[in-house]
Amino acid sequence: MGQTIIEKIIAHNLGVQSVKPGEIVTVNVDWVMLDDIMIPFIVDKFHEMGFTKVWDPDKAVLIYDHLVPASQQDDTRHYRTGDAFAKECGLTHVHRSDGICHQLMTEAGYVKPGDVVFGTDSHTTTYGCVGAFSTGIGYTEMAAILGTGTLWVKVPETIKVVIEGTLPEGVMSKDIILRLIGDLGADGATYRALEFSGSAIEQMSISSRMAMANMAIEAGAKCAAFTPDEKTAEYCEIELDEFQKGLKGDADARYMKILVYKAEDFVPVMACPSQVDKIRPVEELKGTRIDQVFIGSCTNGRLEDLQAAAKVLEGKKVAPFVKLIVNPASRKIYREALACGVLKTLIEAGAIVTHPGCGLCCGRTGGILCDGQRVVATNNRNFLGRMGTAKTEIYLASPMTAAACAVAGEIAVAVD
Amino acid sequence: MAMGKIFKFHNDLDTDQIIASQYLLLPNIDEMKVHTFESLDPEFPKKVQPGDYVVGGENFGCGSSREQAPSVLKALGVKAVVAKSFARIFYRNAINIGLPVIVCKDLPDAVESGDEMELFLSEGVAKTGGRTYSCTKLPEYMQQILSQGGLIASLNKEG
Amino acid sequence: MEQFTGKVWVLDDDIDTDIIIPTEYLAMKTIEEMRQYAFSPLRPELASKITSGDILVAGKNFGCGSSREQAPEVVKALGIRCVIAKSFARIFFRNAINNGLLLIEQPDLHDRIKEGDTITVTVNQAIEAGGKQYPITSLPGNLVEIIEAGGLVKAMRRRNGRI
Amino acid sequence: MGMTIAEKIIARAAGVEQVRAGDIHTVTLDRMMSNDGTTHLTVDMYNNKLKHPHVADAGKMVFIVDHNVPSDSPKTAAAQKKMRDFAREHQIDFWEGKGVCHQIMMEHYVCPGELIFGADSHTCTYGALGAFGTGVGCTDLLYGMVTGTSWVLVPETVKFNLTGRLQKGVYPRDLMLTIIGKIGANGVNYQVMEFCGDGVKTLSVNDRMVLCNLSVEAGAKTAIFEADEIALEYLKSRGREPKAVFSSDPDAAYAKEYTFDLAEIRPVVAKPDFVDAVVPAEEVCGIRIDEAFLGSCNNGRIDELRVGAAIVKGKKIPGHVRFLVVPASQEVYLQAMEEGLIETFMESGAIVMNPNCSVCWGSCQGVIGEGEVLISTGTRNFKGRAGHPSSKVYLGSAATVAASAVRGEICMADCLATS
Repeated sequence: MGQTIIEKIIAHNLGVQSVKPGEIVTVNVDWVMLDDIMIPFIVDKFHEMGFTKVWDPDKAVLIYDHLVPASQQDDTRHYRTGDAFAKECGLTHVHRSDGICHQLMTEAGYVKPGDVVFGTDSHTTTYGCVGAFSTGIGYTEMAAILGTGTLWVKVPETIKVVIEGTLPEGVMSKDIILRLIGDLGADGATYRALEFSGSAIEQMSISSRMAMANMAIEAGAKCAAFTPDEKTAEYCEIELDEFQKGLKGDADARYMKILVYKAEDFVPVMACPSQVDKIRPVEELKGTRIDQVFIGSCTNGRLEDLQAAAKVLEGKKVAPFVKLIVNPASRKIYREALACGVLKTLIEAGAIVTHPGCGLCCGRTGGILCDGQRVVATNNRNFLGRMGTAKTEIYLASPMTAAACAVAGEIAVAVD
Repeated sequence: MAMGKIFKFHNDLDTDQIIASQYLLLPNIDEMKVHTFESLDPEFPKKVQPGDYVVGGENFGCGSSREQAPSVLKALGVKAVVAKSFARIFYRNAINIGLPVIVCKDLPDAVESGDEMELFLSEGVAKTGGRTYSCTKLPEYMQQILSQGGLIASLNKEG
Repeated sequence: MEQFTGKVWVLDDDIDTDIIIPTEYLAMKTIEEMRQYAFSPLRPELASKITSGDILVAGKNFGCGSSREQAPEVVKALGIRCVIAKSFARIFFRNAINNGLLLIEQPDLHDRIKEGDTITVTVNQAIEAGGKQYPITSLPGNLVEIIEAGGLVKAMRRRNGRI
Repeated sequence: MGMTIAEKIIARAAGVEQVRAGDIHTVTLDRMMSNDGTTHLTVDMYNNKLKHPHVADAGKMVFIVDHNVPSDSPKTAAAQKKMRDFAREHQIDFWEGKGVCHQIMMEHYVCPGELIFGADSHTCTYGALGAFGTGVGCTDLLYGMVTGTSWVLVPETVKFNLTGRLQKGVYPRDLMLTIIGKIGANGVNYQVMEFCGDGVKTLSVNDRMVLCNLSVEAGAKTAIFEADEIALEYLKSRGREPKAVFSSDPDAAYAKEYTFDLAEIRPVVAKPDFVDAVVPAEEVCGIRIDEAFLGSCNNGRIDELRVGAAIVKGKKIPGHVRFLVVPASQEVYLQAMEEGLIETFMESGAIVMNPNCSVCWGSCQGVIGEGEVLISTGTRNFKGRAGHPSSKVYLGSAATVAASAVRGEICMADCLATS
């Protein structure tokens, strides 16, 4: 009997031949990611549990991103707690203002194909883009992993998504994942792994895959999986070993469902307020007045995304009384965008470029809105009140669509 | 004017202490006023009664142009501010919104928080602790604005 | 078998963690400070109305969204005895169990109940509401262990010889 | 009797031949600026308190959102929306996220000879171009918006005679802090600081802005330089013409005169919690910091970014320090980008923010927490100004701030270079 990507990773982690969906197993953790919002809670639970040492201080990555720069006086307490814990336990990997956690975990060279990773943030599913098994957990479980280096998991069933062909101009991987969430529903993949394959996926950059893996959670998925290839190897700066090369779904693997799409059928879409699975073609929403546009986040704040936006905005101006906020996902991306002129193009068009971090997406600062305002955003959630009040409307879209909306001052199609 | 209680503050009392930046964008003065003097005396908004006085030293109200500073004092019912000297913008703002600001060189050093005081605006004198203090009288132009109830009232009168 | 009765609050499908506890309150020092803001984007009055022993009944996918463990913690801190939903989002489910908040999956109850009703839960067996019985299934063994230990923290304290 | 520059501007705005200190005049305002710190209140009063609301001349109004950009809460957003909607309705020039208000005003509006009201205390900055700019509250602003006029009490002028030239490693900010330390936080209350003497010829418009901007910290109504060829060159490069170029008459009356020899100025720091608690920078060296801030309407221009970047180039900011770099405007940012300064800061580990007021006003990204210490190029170090009431703010030059950021404790640029 063949195996899916996630089954192979878990089996390899356990040192066994194979695992079956539904099995409850205890995995050895390769990496953990701790973020700044959760760190005080993690530290409390860690001490409460009676631990004094982190199982492997070199395997824990502490990242400040939700609260950078601090917008409330008490935010800096989280930094102090994190710094003290890092010192107490000898953590060697601490990022204090380098960007969003999910960007840094792969970009800074931590997560590699085949790794098992847990993070105190739901978008930890992102690392599936390089063929890792990664998922979000709470701070209590994180404290337990820090003490033991292990965690129990139920081996998930896998939904296979096959996309063949070439995407039309103006369509980005964000449009694919939004459409998929719409088709599956916000809980359509709960507890399951989403495994992506097909020629359209093979053509995709790691950045595009990240956007999709990142949003797998929005369909409820436990994790996402992409087969590591040459692009992955280059991105991770490694040579793939035999195990990593073999991380593809076997032809005779068990899938609970297989969804097949033609890439040519995708169109630019948006998730409408206030559910991620309320998907409609941008075409149908054209002309809706907007107040603000946000391009950034761990979903769509990468160089490729900023370049796509810059291409739309080049030589144009953001509409009067509309605010465009651009938040690169990491310091590295910011510097690359600086070097290649993308930031210049964006700023000249009228964008407000903020320091890399979670920004508006986490709803604490970075462009919060009020009653009756409407925002088009490239991040992952449009929940009620996420970026303002219950009467703030959030539309999720690709960077290209978002940029087109900023220019028009209303919902618009980038390639029209 | 009737007797009121004195709340006394130090020299160079700046507008950030009267009302901190983080509250300035609240929707209205009523939401802001509960944070008046928060860094110095968080209980002030609860303790102060309509008709009470704020007494300062030199350079009262220095710092920013935030009109929220005199406005929260007025909204809490502060009858007047008496100080040895005032910072310019605070002074102007107070007059404009109809909050009397009185310069009196001797009184501040002679009183303590909690003392009772009585102010006679038109005579330009204050009485406290059995003594009478003479205050600098306002220029006529400013007295006019004050007596009309502030600049907006004067605007509506003209209009 | 453990049994309890409580008053019901009813919520819809897809109640996400930003509704349960919005991000702006997540960095408060304690769950006690946070709990007054529970469900505020959807029903700002709810947190003040819930009393200890009440039961929350919701539709599908309760707790979807972020991994914030503050979500089950505030629900528990409000005194909610258990949450009954058609289905739960994965991370919320784990976090609730780890904190000793009882979750029950029941597909039919939500559609046949209204807010203010009183129901009786017999753990691992059934729910009685309006004279009708709704069957419930029991949890997997490894989760029962955590709940029996009183949550993950206590399980770990025991492991580390602290209790 | 002759008049000073300030008196001449007021006389022109009042339409009279002569004014004297102490007179009250009704003046026609040339321009009014309002930012997101107070405009929502102005708009509320406009809508709710006026019998006959109207805007006298929308062309004289400028609204600038700079204090909380991007917005940090629904209440902030609602306040800013009120301002945006009003600007749109009345066709008022509106800037959002493009820079700190005074920087925007200097880049795009201020002309010599103008009388300008701004609903912000640092409106006194405009004296760098020979304009009379002064801070007012929102009621004054509203009155001005509705009538086009206001009342002005003609201030006395105090003469600051500057001689010589600043030494290398000493900056206009050191000079102005030294002056404030000497004359005190209310040293020139209600008065105008007029800068003159040979020394002013060594100061660029940028330098003059640094001086004028901080004049309110000594209580001044405004500060002013004669619009000389340096000012007119700046103006010309931006395609603007002066309204009127005034110089003080030889027999003008001054309340007081001071002379400062620029060559004698040394790096200084203002200690918490008062701007006039000025000491030689050496005295506070070694104090551990949590955050350093390079920015603000006082010190966030290209000159200061160059100074800061030269110091941090090739160095790493220590982990415990947050080094905020906030260009004063998008124009400054783009220039800094062009010169590679933004890259230098980002490489060092600094946090480069979008142009805004940042921690200088204490309710924007970058606020500091309980017991923390900030060294700042901002305008004020009042108790709790930058965040928690127990936090401390030291004010220093861009060089001192950058050197401190690199060292993790207050440090003079000279010491960093020699260590």
